[in-house]
Amino acid sequence: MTAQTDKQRDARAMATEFAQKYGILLALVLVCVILTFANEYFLTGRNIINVLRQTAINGILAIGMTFVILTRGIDLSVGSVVALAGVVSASLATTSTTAGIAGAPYPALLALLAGLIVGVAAGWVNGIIVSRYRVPAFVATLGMLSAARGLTLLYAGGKPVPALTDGYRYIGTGDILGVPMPVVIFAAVFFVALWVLSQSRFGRQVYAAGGNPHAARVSGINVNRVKLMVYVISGGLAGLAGMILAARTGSALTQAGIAYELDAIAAVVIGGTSLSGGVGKVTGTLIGALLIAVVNNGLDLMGVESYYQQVIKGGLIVAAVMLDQARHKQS
Amino acid sequence: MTAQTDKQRDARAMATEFAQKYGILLALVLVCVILTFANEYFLTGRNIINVLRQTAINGILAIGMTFVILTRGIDLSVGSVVALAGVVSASLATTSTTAGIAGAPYPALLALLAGLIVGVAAGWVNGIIVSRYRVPAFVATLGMLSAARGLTLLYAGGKPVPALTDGYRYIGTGDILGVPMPVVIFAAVFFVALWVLSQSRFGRQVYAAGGNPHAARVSGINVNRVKLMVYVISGGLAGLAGMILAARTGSALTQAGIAYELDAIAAVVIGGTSLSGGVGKVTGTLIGALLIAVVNNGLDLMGVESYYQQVIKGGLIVAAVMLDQARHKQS
Amino acid sequence: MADALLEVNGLRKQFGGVVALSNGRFVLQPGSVHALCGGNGAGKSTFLTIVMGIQDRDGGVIRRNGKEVHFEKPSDALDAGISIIEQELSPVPAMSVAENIYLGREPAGFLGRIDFATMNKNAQALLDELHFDISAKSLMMDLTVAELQLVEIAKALSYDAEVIIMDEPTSALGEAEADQLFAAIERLKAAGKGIIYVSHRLSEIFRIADSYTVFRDGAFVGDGAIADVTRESLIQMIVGRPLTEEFIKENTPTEEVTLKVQDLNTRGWVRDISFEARRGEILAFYGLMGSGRSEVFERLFGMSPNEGGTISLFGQAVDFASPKQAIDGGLAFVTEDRKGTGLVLSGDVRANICLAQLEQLSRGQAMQSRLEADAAQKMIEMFGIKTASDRLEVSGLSGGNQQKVVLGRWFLTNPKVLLLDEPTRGVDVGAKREIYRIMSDFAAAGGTVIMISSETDEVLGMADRVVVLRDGRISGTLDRAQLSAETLVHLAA
Amino acid sequence: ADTPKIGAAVYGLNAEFMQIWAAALENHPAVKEGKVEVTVFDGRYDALVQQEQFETMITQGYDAIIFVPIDIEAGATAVQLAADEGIPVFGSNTRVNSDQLTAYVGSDDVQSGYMEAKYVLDQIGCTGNVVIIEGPIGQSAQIQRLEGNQKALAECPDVKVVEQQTANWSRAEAQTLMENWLTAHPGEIAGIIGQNDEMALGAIEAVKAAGLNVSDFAIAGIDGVTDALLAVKAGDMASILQDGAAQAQGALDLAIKAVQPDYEPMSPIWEAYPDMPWNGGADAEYSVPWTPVTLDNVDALLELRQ
Ligand SMILES: Nc1ncnc2c1ncn2[C@@H]1O[C@H](COP(=O)(O)OP(=O)(O)OP(=O)(O)O)[C@@H](O)[C@H]1O
Ligand SMILES: Nc1ncnc2c1ncn2[C@@H]1O[C@H](COP(=O)(O)OP(=O)(O)OP(=O)(O)O)[C@@H](O)[C@H]1O
Ligand SMILES: [Mg+2]
Ligand SMILES: [Mg+2]
Repeated sequence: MTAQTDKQRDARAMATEFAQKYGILLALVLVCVILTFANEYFLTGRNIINVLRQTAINGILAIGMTFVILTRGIDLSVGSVVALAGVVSASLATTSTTAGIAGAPYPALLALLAGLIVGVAAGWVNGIIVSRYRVPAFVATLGMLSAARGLTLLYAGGKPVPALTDGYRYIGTGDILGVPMPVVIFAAVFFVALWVLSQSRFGRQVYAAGGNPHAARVSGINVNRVKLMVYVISGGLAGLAGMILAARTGSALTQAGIAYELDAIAAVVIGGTSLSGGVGKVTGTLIGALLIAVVNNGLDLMGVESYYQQVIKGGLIVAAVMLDQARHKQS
Repeated sequence: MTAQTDKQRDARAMATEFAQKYGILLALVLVCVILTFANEYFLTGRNIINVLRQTAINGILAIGMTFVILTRGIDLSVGSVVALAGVVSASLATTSTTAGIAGAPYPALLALLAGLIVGVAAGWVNGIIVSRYRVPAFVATLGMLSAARGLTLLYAGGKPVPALTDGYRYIGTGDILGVPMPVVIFAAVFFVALWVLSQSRFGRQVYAAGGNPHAARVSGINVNRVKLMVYVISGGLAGLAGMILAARTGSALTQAGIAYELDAIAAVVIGGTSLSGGVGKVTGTLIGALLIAVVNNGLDLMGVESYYQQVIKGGLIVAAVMLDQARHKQS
Repeated sequence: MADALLEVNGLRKQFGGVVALSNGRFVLQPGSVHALCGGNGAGKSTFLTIVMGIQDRDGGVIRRNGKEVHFEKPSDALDAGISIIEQELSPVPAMSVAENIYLGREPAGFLGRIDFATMNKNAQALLDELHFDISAKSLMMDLTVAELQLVEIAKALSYDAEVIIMDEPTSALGEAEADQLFAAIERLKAAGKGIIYVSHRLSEIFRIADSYTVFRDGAFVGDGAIADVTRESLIQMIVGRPLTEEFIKENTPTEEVTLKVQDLNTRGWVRDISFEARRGEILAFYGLMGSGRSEVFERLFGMSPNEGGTISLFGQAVDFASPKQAIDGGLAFVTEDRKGTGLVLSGDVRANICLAQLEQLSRGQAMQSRLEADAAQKMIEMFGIKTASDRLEVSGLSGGNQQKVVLGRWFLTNPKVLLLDEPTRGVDVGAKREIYRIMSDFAAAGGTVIMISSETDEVLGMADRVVVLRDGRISGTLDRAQLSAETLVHLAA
Repeated sequence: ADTPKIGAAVYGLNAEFMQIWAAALENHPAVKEGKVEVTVFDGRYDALVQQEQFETMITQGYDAIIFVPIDIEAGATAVQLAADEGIPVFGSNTRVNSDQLTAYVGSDDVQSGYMEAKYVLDQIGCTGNVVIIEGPIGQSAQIQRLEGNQKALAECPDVKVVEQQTANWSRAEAQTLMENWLTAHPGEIAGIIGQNDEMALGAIEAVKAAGLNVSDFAIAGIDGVTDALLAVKAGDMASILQDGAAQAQGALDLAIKAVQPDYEPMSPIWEAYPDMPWNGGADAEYSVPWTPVTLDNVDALLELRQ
C-alpha cells in the first residue's frame, strides 16, 4: 500500500466518522430550525432552559444505559429504580410525619446518599445476576423492574412521600448562575461519562467487553467485573435521576418513572449506539435525548393535539434515524 | 473413535439437548408442583382452562415476537397494534351507532379480516423501515408504538368501541368442546409456527438470517425479504391478538395492550431464544408464556398482596431462568 | 538440563459427549520453535486454549518452568509470560489497531487516563518493525482478514512473553507477510523465547521449527526433532496412514470457454480485469494480500455493484445483482472469511450444508428432512467432516472441519463454475488432498474451478493457468508450462 | 384585547373519562363563540411531564391554567411555578395539595367510593363476601375511593373482603384477576367493588366467561363511562356517574372569570346542578355532585353521549 492510499483511507475514515458523529446531530438541528420558524417561543432563552431541564432526567438515565448497552446488555429496571430511590431518599427528607421515617427530615446530603445507595444496590443485584449467573439482561432487569416497583409500594405503603425539605429540593429546583440544578447535574454526569468512555481504561474495557467479550477476556480483562460495574453505574444514575425527579416535583411518587426505560433506551439507540454492543458514544446519547425532548417540547409549544402528537412523534424519530442512516450509507 | 465412545457421545449430546430444550420446562413444572401443593384450586380443570386462556394473548404475541427476535430484531409496537387492530375491526362489528362505521355491524369475518389487515400493514411498515432503510428495529418499532397508539385514539376518538356482535365475540368467548376459542386459536398459531420454524424453508431462512445475515445472503437468501416477513408475521399476530382481546373484553379499548411488548419479549427470552438472533424455539416461547401466566395466576389464587406480588413475580422469573442457566452449564 | 519453559502431561477435555483431548503431552524448550501437528480436530486448539487458561481442563498437569500452574483465566497465563495468537481471529471491530494491540494494558496516566499518543506511537513502531503495512489508527472493522491476522500477531508479540503460542498464524496470510512473521520468530528464538507453532502448511514447519509433537484424535502420538523426520513420515504420523502424493490433478482443460470477463471494474479500485476460464480447467488467481482477488470474485457473484465491464457465462451475457442470481446461474462461492460470510455458527452442520439448496431440498415450503439428512451425510462423507452428528452446532467443530462444511455446502449446489477463495485455509494435509481430489474430479467432469490461493505450492500443484493480480490490476497470466515460484512472486510484487 | 389563552393540563387523554372531560372543554359555549382559546395538554400519565407542560405554558404567556393532576401530591410544584408568574390555576377532577390553587371544581372521591360500596352491600344484604378491585396503588383516586369503600364496609361488620388487588384501572387486567378469584373462591363471592367502571366491566366479563350468572353478583363501578351505562341498562352493574363535563366546564368558567372580571358563566351546568351555586365565581371549591346511574336516568345519560 502506498502513502497515497493511506491518505485516501484516512479521508474515508474521517468522512465515516463525521457521518457517524454528526448524522443525527444534523437531524436535531433540522428539527430545531423547523421549530424556530414554526413557533416564536421555541428559540427563547427561557424555552431553551426548559428543554434542557426536560432533557436532564432522561439524559441521566440514558447515559447509564449507554454503558450497559455498550456491553451488549440492557437495563429495563431504571424506571422502577427511579421510584424506589426517590421514595427511600425522600422519606429521609420529608417534614411529613406519616410518610417519613423516624427522625426525618435528616440533612439533605444524607437523604441523597441513601437514594444513591439504593440505586447502586439495585444495579449491583442486576449486575450479579447478569454477569455471575448468566441470566439474559432482559430477563434479569425485567425482574428488577417488577421487584423494585413492588418494593417501592411496600416501602411507602402505596402513598407518595410529600413535603420535602428545601435542602433536598435544591437539586431539583435550585440553580447555579441561572442554570437549573438538574441541568448542572446532567452536564456533570455527561462530562464524566464522556471522559470515562473516551479516555479511561475502564472505558476501553467497556467497549471491548461489548465489542468482543472473548477477545477482552483473552486480553486479560475481567469481563464479568466490567459487566457488574455498568449495571452499578446505571443503577446509581437511576437513583440520582429518581431523586432529582422527586426534588423537582416536590414529592416522591410510587408511580414515578413508569416506562422511563423506553425513552432512555431510545435516546441511546437514536444516538447511534448499537444494541449489539461495542459501538457508540455518549455524545450520541446526549443528542438522542435532546432530540426526544425537543420533539416533545415543540409539539407541546405548537399545541398539537395529543393524538396527532403521538403519531408525529413516532414518525419524526424514525425519520431522524432514517436520515442518519442514509448519511451513513452515502459516506 | 470406537463405537463405544460414539455411544457415550450420543448419550451426552442428548443430555445437553434435553437440558437446553427442557431446562425452563423443569422450572415451569417446579412452579406448578409448588402451586399445586400451595393451593387446592390450582390443579383444577377450571383453573387450567383459566391459565391457558390467560396465556393465549401474550402467547400469540410472543410467537410473532419469536420470529422477529430470531432475526436479531425486536418489535416494540405489538401492544399498540393490538389496540389499533382491535379498534378498527371492532368498529366494523359493533351495534353501537356512534362508535361503528357506516353500515356496521358487518359480518364478523369481514371485521376480523380488517383487523388482520391492519396488523399486517403495521408490520409491513415496520419491516420496510427496518430492512430497507436499516433503521434499528428498536427505533423503528418504538416509532410505531407511538404512532399506532395515536392512530388508535384518532380513529376511535378516544372512546372505546363497545357492543360487539356475538359473531365477533365468538373468537373471545366461544369454545370448541369446552376449550375456549382464544386457546384454540393460540394452539393453532403455535402449531403452525412450530411447523414453519422447524420444517419449512422459510423457517430455515429465518434462522440463517438471524444467525449470520452475511452468510445467509451469500447463500442466496434474500435477507431483507425474510426480515420484512417476520415483522409482517408479528404485526399480523398482534392484530389477531388485538381482536381476541376485544372479543374477550366485549369492547375494543383505545388503551388496550399497553406494555404488552414487555411480556411478549419476556416470554421469548425466558424460553431460551437469544436476543442476538439465530437461536431459539417456539416451544421455549410457549413455556415462557405459560410460566408468566402461571406465576400471575398462582399469586392471584393465593391472594398474595399486590405489593408482594410484584416483588415475588420479579424474583420468580429470574430464578426460573437462573435454574435453566445452571443446568446449561452443568451439562 | 534446565527446566522446560512449558511441560504438559495427560491433558484431558470433553465437550458434552465429545472427547476433544484425551492425552495432551508437550514439552517446550527455551530458544526453540516447537511445531504442534495434527489433523483437523486432533485437539491442538483445545490443548492450546487450555494452556492459555481460556478453557478449563478436565484433567492433566501443566508445568511452567518446572512449577505446576493452574490458570483460571487468560490473564493468569499472561501474567506467567504466555501469550497466544488464537486460530479464530477475534478482533474488537470498532476499536483501532493500537487499541486492540494494547487492550487491557493501555499506557495510562492520571486517573487511568489513557495516553493515546504513546499507545499509537508504540503500536506503529511495533507494526513497522514487523514490516506490517498497517496504520495503527485504522479501525479493525476496516481491515481485511489478512490484516486482522497481522494485528493479532503484533499483539501477541507485544506482550514480550516468554512463551508464544501461534495457532495457525499464517492461514490467512500470503507468503510475503508470512516471511515477516518468520523473521520475527527467528529474532524471538534468538532471544531465548519458546514458540509453539501450529500450521497445516508443512513446508513452513520444516522451514522454521526445531522440534515437533503430533496429536491424533486428541492424543499424543509422538514427538522429536524436525531434523530427524521426513515430510512423508510426519504426514504419516498426522494422518495415521501413508500418503503417497499431496496433490492430485487428473483434469484436462478443454478449449471451451465457460466464463469470459472483460474490462471488469469493481469497488472503485480494481480495474480492467479480463480473463477467461474454460471447461475442465482449474484457474488460479494469485497475488499478494490486498491485490484485489476477493473483490473480483465478489463482483462475479453479485455481491458488489457493477462499475463497468462485461461478464459472460456459457456465451450468455450475465450481470448478477445478488448471490441468489449467481447461484441460479450455476456459480458457487466459498468465501475466504468463514466466520464472517461463510458459516451460521449457531446453526448445526446439516443446516449449514443445506443452506444454499433450500429450494431443491423442499417441496413447496416443506423441507424434506430426509433429503436434508442425506445431503448432509453425503457431504460429511465426501469431505470427511469430523463431527459426532450432523445436528451439532458448527461452532463446536474444529477450524478445519468448519472449512469443510462450507465446501460441502457449495458442492451440494452442483455448480458449473466454482469460485474458491482460499479453499484449503486451515485444512489438514489429509483433507487438503481430498479437496484437491474433489476439485480435480469436478474439473475432470466438465466443471470450471477458479481458485484464489496464497500458497505457491498449491498454485503450482493444482492450477492449469494462473492470473496474477497486483494492486487491483492483472499483471500477467501464466500457463501451466510457464509456472514457477519465481515467476509468480515476480509478477505479484 | 387578545382573546385570553387558557391551557388545560390533564394527566392523560388515553382513557374515555378524560376524553369526555376534554371534549366538554372544547364544547364550552365561550370556546365555541371564540371568547377564549383553549389548548389541552396530554400529561401522558407522568407528573413530571405535566410540570414541564406548565413550564411551556408559562413560557408562552398563558392567561390561566386548568389542572387535572395525576396525583394529589404531584402537582404542588407546578401550581407554584404558575403562581410565581401570577398565572391563576384552577383544579378540576383531582385535587392538588397546594394553597396556591385559585379554585377547585371536582367531585369527592371518598363519597363515590362510599356510594358504590354501599350499593353493593345493600344488594347483598350486608352479609357475605366481597372483593375490591383497586386503581393503581398510590394514586389519590385509589386512596380516596378505598377510603370510601372502607367507610361503607365498616357499617357492615359481617361482610368479609376476601380479595383486594389492583388492576390499574384496566378492564383486561381486572378480567384476569376476577377469573382467578372466581376459581380461588368458588361460589363465595357475592359482591364486586370496582373502583372504576372499566374494572367492574372486566369483572363482569370474567363472571360470564366462568359460565356464572351476572345477576348473582352485586357489581358496582365509578365514572359512568359509556360501556358502563350500557351495562347498567342491561342490569349487570351499578355505576356512579362522575360528571367530568361539569368539572371541565365549571373550571373553565372560573378561569375566564379570573381573566375577565366582568364575565358571567356560560356553561349550562350551573343550571343543571342547583346544589352547586356559582356564587359569583368567588368560592374556593365547587363540588360537582355524583349521580347514581339507574335504569331511570340511564337512557337520558346515554342520549348525552351521542
Ligand atoms: N466448544 C466445543 N464444543 C464441542 N466440541 C468442541 C468444542 N471445541 C472443540 N470441540 C471438538 O473438539 C475436537 C478438537 O477440536 P480442536 O479445535 O482442538 O481441533 P484442532 O486440532 O485445533 O483442529 P483444526 O486443525 O481443524 O483447528 C473437535 O472434534 C471439535 O469438534
Ligand atoms: N488501491 C486501493 N484502494 C482502496 N482500497 C484498497 C486498495 N488496495 C487495497 N485496498 C484494500 O484492500 C482490500 C483488498 O483485499 P482483498 O481481500 O481483495 O485482497 P485479496 O487479493 O483477496 O487478498 P487477500 O484475500 O489475501 O487479503 C480491500 O478490502 C481494500 O479495502
Ligand atoms: Mg485448531
Ligand atoms: Mg481476499
